[in-house]
Amino acid sequence: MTDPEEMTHPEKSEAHLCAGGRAASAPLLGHDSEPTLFELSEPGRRAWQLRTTKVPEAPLEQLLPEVHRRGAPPALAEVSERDLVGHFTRLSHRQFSVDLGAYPLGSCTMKYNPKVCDEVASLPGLADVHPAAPASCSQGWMALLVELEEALCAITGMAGATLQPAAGAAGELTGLLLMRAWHEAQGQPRRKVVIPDSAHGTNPASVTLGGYETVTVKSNARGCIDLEALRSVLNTEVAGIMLTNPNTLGLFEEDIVAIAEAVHEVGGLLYYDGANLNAILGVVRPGDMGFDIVHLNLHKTFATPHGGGGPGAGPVTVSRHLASFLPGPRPRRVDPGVDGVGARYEWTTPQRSIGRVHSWHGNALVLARALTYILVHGDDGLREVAERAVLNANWLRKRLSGTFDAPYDRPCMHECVLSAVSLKRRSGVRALDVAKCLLEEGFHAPTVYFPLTVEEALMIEPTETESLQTLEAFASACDRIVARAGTPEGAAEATEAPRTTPVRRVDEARAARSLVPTYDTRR
Amino acid sequence: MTDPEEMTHPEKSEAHLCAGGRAASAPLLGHDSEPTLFELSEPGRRAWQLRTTKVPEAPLEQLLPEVHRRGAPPALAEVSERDLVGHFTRLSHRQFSVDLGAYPLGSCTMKYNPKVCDEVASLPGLADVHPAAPASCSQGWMALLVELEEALCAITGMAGATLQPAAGAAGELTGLLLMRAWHEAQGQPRRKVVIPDSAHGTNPASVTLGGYETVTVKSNARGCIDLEALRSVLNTEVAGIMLTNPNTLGLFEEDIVAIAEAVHEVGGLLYYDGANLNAILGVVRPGDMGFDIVHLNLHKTFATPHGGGGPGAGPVTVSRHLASFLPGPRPRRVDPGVDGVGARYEWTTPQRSIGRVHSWHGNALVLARALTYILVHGDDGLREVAERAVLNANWLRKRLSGTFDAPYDRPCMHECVLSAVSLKRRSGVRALDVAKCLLEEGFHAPTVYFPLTVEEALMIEPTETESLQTLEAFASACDRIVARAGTPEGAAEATEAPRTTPVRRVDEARAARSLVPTYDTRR
Amino acid sequence: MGGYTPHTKSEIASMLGFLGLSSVEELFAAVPPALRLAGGTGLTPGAPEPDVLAHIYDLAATNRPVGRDLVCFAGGGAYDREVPAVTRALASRSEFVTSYTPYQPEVAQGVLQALFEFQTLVARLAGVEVANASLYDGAAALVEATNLALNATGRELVWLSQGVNPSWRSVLQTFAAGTGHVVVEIPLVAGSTHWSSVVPGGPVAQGGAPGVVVVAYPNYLGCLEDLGEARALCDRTGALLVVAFDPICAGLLRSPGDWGADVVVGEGQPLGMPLGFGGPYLGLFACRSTHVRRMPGRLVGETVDVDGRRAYVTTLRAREQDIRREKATSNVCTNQTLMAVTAAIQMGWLGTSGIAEVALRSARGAHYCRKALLAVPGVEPLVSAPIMSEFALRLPLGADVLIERLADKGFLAGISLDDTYTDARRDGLLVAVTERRTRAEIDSFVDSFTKALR
Amino acid sequence: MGGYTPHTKSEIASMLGFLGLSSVEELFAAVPPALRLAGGTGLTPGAPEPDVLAHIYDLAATNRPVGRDLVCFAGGGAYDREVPAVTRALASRSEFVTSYTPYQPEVAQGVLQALFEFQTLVARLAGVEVANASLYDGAAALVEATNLALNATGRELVWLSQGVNPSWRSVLQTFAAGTGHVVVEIPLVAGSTHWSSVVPGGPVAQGGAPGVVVVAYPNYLGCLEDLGEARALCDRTGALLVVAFDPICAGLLRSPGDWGADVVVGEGQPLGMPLGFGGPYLGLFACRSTHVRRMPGRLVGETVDVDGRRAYVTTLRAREQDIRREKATSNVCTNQTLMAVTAAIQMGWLGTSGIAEVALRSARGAHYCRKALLAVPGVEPLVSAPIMSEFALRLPLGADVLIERLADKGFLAGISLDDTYTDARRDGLLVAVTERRTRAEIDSFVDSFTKALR
Ligand SMILES: Cc1ncc(COP(=O)(O)O)c(C=O)c1O
Ligand SMILES: Cc1ncc(COP(=O)(O)O)c(C=O)c1O
Repeated sequence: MTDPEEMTHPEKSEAHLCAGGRAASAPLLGHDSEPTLFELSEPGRRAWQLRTTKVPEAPLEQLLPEVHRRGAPPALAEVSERDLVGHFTRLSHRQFSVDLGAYPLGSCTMKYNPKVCDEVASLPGLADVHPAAPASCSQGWMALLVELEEALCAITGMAGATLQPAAGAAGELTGLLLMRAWHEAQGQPRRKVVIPDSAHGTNPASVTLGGYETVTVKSNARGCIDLEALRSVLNTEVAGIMLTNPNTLGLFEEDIVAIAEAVHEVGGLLYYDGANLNAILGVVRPGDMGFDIVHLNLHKTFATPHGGGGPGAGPVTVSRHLASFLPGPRPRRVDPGVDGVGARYEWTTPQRSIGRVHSWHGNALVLARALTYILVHGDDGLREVAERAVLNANWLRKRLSGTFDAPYDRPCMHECVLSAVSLKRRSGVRALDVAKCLLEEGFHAPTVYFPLTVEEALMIEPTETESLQTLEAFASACDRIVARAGTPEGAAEATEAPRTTPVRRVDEARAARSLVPTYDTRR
Repeated sequence: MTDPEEMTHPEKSEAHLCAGGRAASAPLLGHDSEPTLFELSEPGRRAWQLRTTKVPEAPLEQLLPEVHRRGAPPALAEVSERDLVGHFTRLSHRQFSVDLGAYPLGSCTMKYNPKVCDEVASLPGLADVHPAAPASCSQGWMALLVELEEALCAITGMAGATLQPAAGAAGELTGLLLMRAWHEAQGQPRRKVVIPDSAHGTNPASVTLGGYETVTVKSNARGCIDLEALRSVLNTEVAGIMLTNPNTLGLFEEDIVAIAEAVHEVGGLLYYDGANLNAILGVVRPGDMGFDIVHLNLHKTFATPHGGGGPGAGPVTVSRHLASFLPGPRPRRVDPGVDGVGARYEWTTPQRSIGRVHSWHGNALVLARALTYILVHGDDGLREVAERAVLNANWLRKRLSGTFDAPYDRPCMHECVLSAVSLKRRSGVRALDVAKCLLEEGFHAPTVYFPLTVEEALMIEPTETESLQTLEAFASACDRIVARAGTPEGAAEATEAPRTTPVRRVDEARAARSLVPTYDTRR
Repeated sequence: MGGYTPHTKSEIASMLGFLGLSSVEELFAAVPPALRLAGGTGLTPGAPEPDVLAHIYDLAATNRPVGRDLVCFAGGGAYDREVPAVTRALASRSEFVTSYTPYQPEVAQGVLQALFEFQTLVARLAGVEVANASLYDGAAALVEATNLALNATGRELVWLSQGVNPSWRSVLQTFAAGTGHVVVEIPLVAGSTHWSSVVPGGPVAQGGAPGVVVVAYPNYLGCLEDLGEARALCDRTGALLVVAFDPICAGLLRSPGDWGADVVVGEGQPLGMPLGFGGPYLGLFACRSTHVRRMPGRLVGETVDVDGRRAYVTTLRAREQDIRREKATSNVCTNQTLMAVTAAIQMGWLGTSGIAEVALRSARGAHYCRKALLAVPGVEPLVSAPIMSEFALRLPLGADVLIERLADKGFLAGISLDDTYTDARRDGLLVAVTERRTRAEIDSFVDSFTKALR
Repeated sequence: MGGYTPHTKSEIASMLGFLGLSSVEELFAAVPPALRLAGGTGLTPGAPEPDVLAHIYDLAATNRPVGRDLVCFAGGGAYDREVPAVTRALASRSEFVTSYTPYQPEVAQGVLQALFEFQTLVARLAGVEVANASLYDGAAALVEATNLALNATGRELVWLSQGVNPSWRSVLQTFAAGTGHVVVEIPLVAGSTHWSSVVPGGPVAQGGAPGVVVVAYPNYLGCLEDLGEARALCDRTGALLVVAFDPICAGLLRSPGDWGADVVVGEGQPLGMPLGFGGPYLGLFACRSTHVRRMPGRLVGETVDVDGRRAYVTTLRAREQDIRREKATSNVCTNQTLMAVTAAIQMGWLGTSGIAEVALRSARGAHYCRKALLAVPGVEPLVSAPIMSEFALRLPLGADVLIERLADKGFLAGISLDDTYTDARRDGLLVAVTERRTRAEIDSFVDSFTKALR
């Protein structure tokens, strides 16, 4: 057993300094809020510069009928390039990010995003290709997409893929429409989709948009699907079940084979929510577990950065019997060439396609990042990702099991759910307060109050890219926070954290009550 | 006269918010120091990835004789790419920069650096050219350098240029060696170089390295060269004079024509320190003032960013009679082509060249940035730069003339020198304290205690890229600081500023006393 | 496999020890052994970054990006617009790129404020009160808009102008399979939606009252339709009016809000995003404030912190999937935040005068180019309605053939129109001109065009 | 002229009003009217960024950068080494790029700490106690090292091995004109400095005792000289030993400090900088701690702030020009800080194992390539001393001719040696192999080489 104290490397003189995980950024000055672009604006300023075109300067009147012309240009903002740069650079300094420190946000898989992928996404040969260019001008892109489709099929154990969905939720809805199309093609349209109570919110929301009714099954005491409860809701009205495995508690659904049999038995399909795929890369494949449809969150598992909330990419892979329903057009290799040279690609729409789900071909530059990530890791590397993600999560789970409650005290996969219930009972300090204290300690907070099945949940996903030193620094911070909560003053302080962040706790109620969604609606 | 209060734009609800100049960055967490790379290091970690080469893996023993082999690899650091990124990103958050806010550091010309220049400097067609590639492979670079030489000659009113010097001081020394070579070619080697007492430290240091003795002339009460004092030191031992005009007080040497005549009369040459060229772009040229040798600080005037202290570029332009002494090799256009097409360039070394002053051709990518900046601005734009730089400096000088002492209370050029002498007398608060208070207010400090001729000097150079709103915000901050110094507690507080910066005032004496220049010399 | 994970051998051993395990394999004890992959996934082994980059360069080299060697006259919802270095530099700041959805506002004011500014700018362009923080793309925004409208009106019928981008119409049809919405497409006549085909009592109107009328401005053929007609139709039928607009054209055009739109959607790619083979782009969504509680996706609002300092936070969260689950207004979670931040930067760069200038230059270029192409023997206008910066031609041969011929000459000539707009001959070409096209480029395009038709 | 300045017309008017002026011209009242430019500078008028970019692209297009189309076997102090995306991304953070010299340490800890780490890493590589925060380039570092040494010894004679890069030697000669130092070059024999030519009583030694002996390791021809000899010479004459090293080769080679160097200089370009047509590069300067007070340039030291927190600051400032003026140890002010930060990042990326691996791969490639080229009929070794990753050949024709021929075939074959190393035939070629060269590239280079000699 490693004593955290023992981890100090001889080269290091001050043990507390050695944890790179703490984003010790620092205030560089004025304590005012950053003004908005609109407040920085002065009439007559400008930043833009455009190419000299020498196109004849026809007057506006000759170009547009009056009824179509606006009275005055739209008031955007009027700033110099210098002020634009100052403004957004300062804003960036008010923003936590993976590049600044650990971001153990459960379910979100905030791992390090290799910089090489940024380089790929800005290659002119990829970034400047028009999506409507004829296939003769986009063979490289089509090859890239086919290569990615094949890799995702290999990883998930499926037969065909669509890369169009722009995020996980879009993938879910696409998957549900595939499910619907399949049942309809069987001449057996169905009405319901089963999901566990621990499911992510997008699942039930997608079920509704897919035209299905949600049937929720409770988890059992071990945090997994209750097989009996599941059997009791299964019948021929059920189109299928949506599961993520490991589930949102970070636990592997051990009965998955039985679950799959039960669902298939009533003619239902199994949908795999791939948001947690990071845990099982190269270890086990959804296809082998019995799933028929899988979506992948490339922005989670394949390290295409989240961008403050997007863009993502949510490709869907399916088993052979569903491939002909996939969205189109899909890129297809019509001639493999010799050693890849002289290969030729075409667009094709599957026979019974449900239709398009994106304006073009999906979030292509995100897809290019993901392929790069996959190729660098390869078969061995992806498995290593899973191994280390699971190792980190278990280490942290055990390390923190004395600090917080551990409602499911057994080995987890890539994330673990702890609870602040006892802490709250003892001191009044809630999971939310712990989260805010962690911000002040230099870490992003874990996900809190999700999954809904755990009270005062703290859902921690360290990911494989954080070091043991960072995990220990994070755990020590948790220890300190809990220890401080032991005194009434300490507890009171915790409920007032954070203190040194760009702003302190914000009044969310006021934001909703007197809504100010734009600068122009300010009083 | 503009009342600063009147500047509030109606769109803005909170006047104090409108100044984009205040770099309101914010602490994002842990208050520890950032560990060093060495503290983050763990044996066995790595970030590197190298191309697969398939070169036969000959054992080391076959490659290098034992006497040349080191015992163990050099201990650098052992970190993951993820920790490398975290470390340097956090360090970047502990660093003020022009992109974050106003940086009115006199003499240093910290203006906004257009992002387009970054793009130019990273173009593969420029960045990946080997400096020893044959001229047939670097025609574009040679054309670029010739174009820049011509532009710098046009701007300074000179006949020839060398782009080799890597910074201003290197330009100075190059210029002095040109001076020396010229006098020697005249058969009249000389011993002394005259500089004014307000000169930048690099001038006398360069004079020494140029093999000359420094003769300092005092400035007169108006802050300019005392013509009589100058005449009294001029004789045939004097190789020349080094001047910057406007001088380091931001004042234009009004007697420049008489100065030039006096120096030329004794056979001396005039050297122009171009660090202050920003003030006179397109307005007046050193050549027309009578200068023979000019260096330019491209990293000041032509907005090639300072990079935390470099790289710069310090080209030297000279009048016709000095051109044959320039360093070589120089790029030369041997065939102008038709409309630039088919132009041809060669390397050539001037007849009486002093020799090389750089390993290769100078800081080439910095030169490419400067040319871009010059071409975007053009004749009109560069003049506008000077006009607005001077306008800003004068506005701020007048605006602050009640706040601080104004030792030279008359129109300045691109910077102004104020003084905290009265403030210090009144309150004990010194220029240094004002500087530190400004850091806390979100601005970089002005240059302090330079030029040496002004007591408690505050040398302020707003540059043309800062807005009136930023100038006013800066001035208000100065007002607040001075007002607070009015009470004993306020004054005491000022001497303890800054409080919220990444570190507070550092113990410089200790740094020098018990020197720790590397991690390995820490106790 | 690279240096992204930090684990050293001895750390792995000590961590396993701490867990009482003796091998990494034991971490996966919960996975039924029969399911575990024995032989790996079949992917190739990991390769160092430079090798992978070399492979990606190889692929990229077989593309033909737009630029000097392929001058772009294609649009159709994706435009070759000026994106300055400054937009790229700011939008690629790693704090924006590597952060998550702003769940912890105290450390996410950067993204939140940028989104607040984005919402303001989009609302101003659209001419309505409120905009959300982005959706996936133009098509997704359209789907969400019809969902909102049908939700608001309690109806299920969509009257959809065929002037709307065909891909978006296709996406709308795809998702209608789930929602059960009924989409009726209204054809164009001479470039404008043939609203008179839905006069009361006509065959379309017999299908019931629409909950939403959808029209594009400019439409897919580049034409400017009379939105007054569409508005009147809505007033008459009780439907909401959804207008698909182009944010750059809005620099010159009357805003959809001014025309009376209830919901405005658009493709934000022209606001600073590269063509990128179609993504990631940016779904713009704005609406009247009456509908704000039905809005899909994230919304940032201004508020204060406990010290009374101005602060921003995501708000009206009760609409969203993580709170409302099956009753949410939409299933969207991850959106296109980085693109919204990019667009805010780009709109800041353009500013009031710049967006008008870009629109004006595009219009000038398009009119100049159109006139010259119409002078080419055999080329005719496809429709007659007024255009702004994109236009449709009828060619004396199949458009695909011409596109290939001109690609050989260094031009991306446009987009071939499908048979909604032409007949089986597929002889319709959609040409777009942006502010980046110089007179020299246009002249030489026209020249090659003329030769290609000979 | 772009949007870099913010002044609106009305602001200019109000600012002039505040100053009591009526025109901008009046701001320049102090400039004698006769001197003022009437007709401008003669430069072209300002052009928008995209136009200027187009011009720069045109220029760049007439260069031949190294890469797939011109595989690089040239070195000579500038090497085609692996620079990962991560180094570029971090080094281009605008806080590093757009800050000034860290005069206000409270807001410059980022740059200061990076420089402190840089100094530590360079000192470790060089094998001496202390390194400064950078100088302009390798040549400048060499000049400063001889200045330091002559200062320390009070002598003025330099014994300079011709194994030192010819450009650096030329720069040293240029600056000696100012300092009055006397530089005596010692020739190579068979690739090693012919130190026996300076035996006591010989013609060179009669010129007086040297203050400094300068030798390169590896030297310009890629050879590894016996530094023990140079050290012995210094011990005998009381000179300081300056060694010009290569920071990457130091990954395998005994460190200069270990050999007994007093001052170590080098070109830092291989530590993460692009070839960049020769700049900006990075002058490395390290020395024994006894000489620290004579060091040129900036030095960062660790200290504490008033609260006792660890902090960094530039130190021993009394050496520098802004304090000591004409008595300063050097005139350097602006240095190459951003390059030093870049090198710190790159050295962090390489790490202990990476730098050794890069050096090893380079050595393997060079030995493999050298062997194959020596098998080409007519090609001979120029010298016989052991090499590491660069080597010199004697060709059956002028090196410039071969270089042009191979450029046509897609190879930058190397550098033509000047007549210090060859005779008037100029038939010497210097070939460098880095870790980036694959076996396939080397094989095909050898193939083209063979054909080019036919
Ligand atoms: C378990 C789970 N499912 C689905 C999703 C939805 O993915 P996205 O946000 O890409 O739409 C998420 C992401 O938040 C998730 O964590
Ligand atoms: C007036 C003046 N002269 C000379 C210099 C020296 O230039 P550099 O720092 O580029 O060597 C400077 C810069 O600090 C300066 O301000």
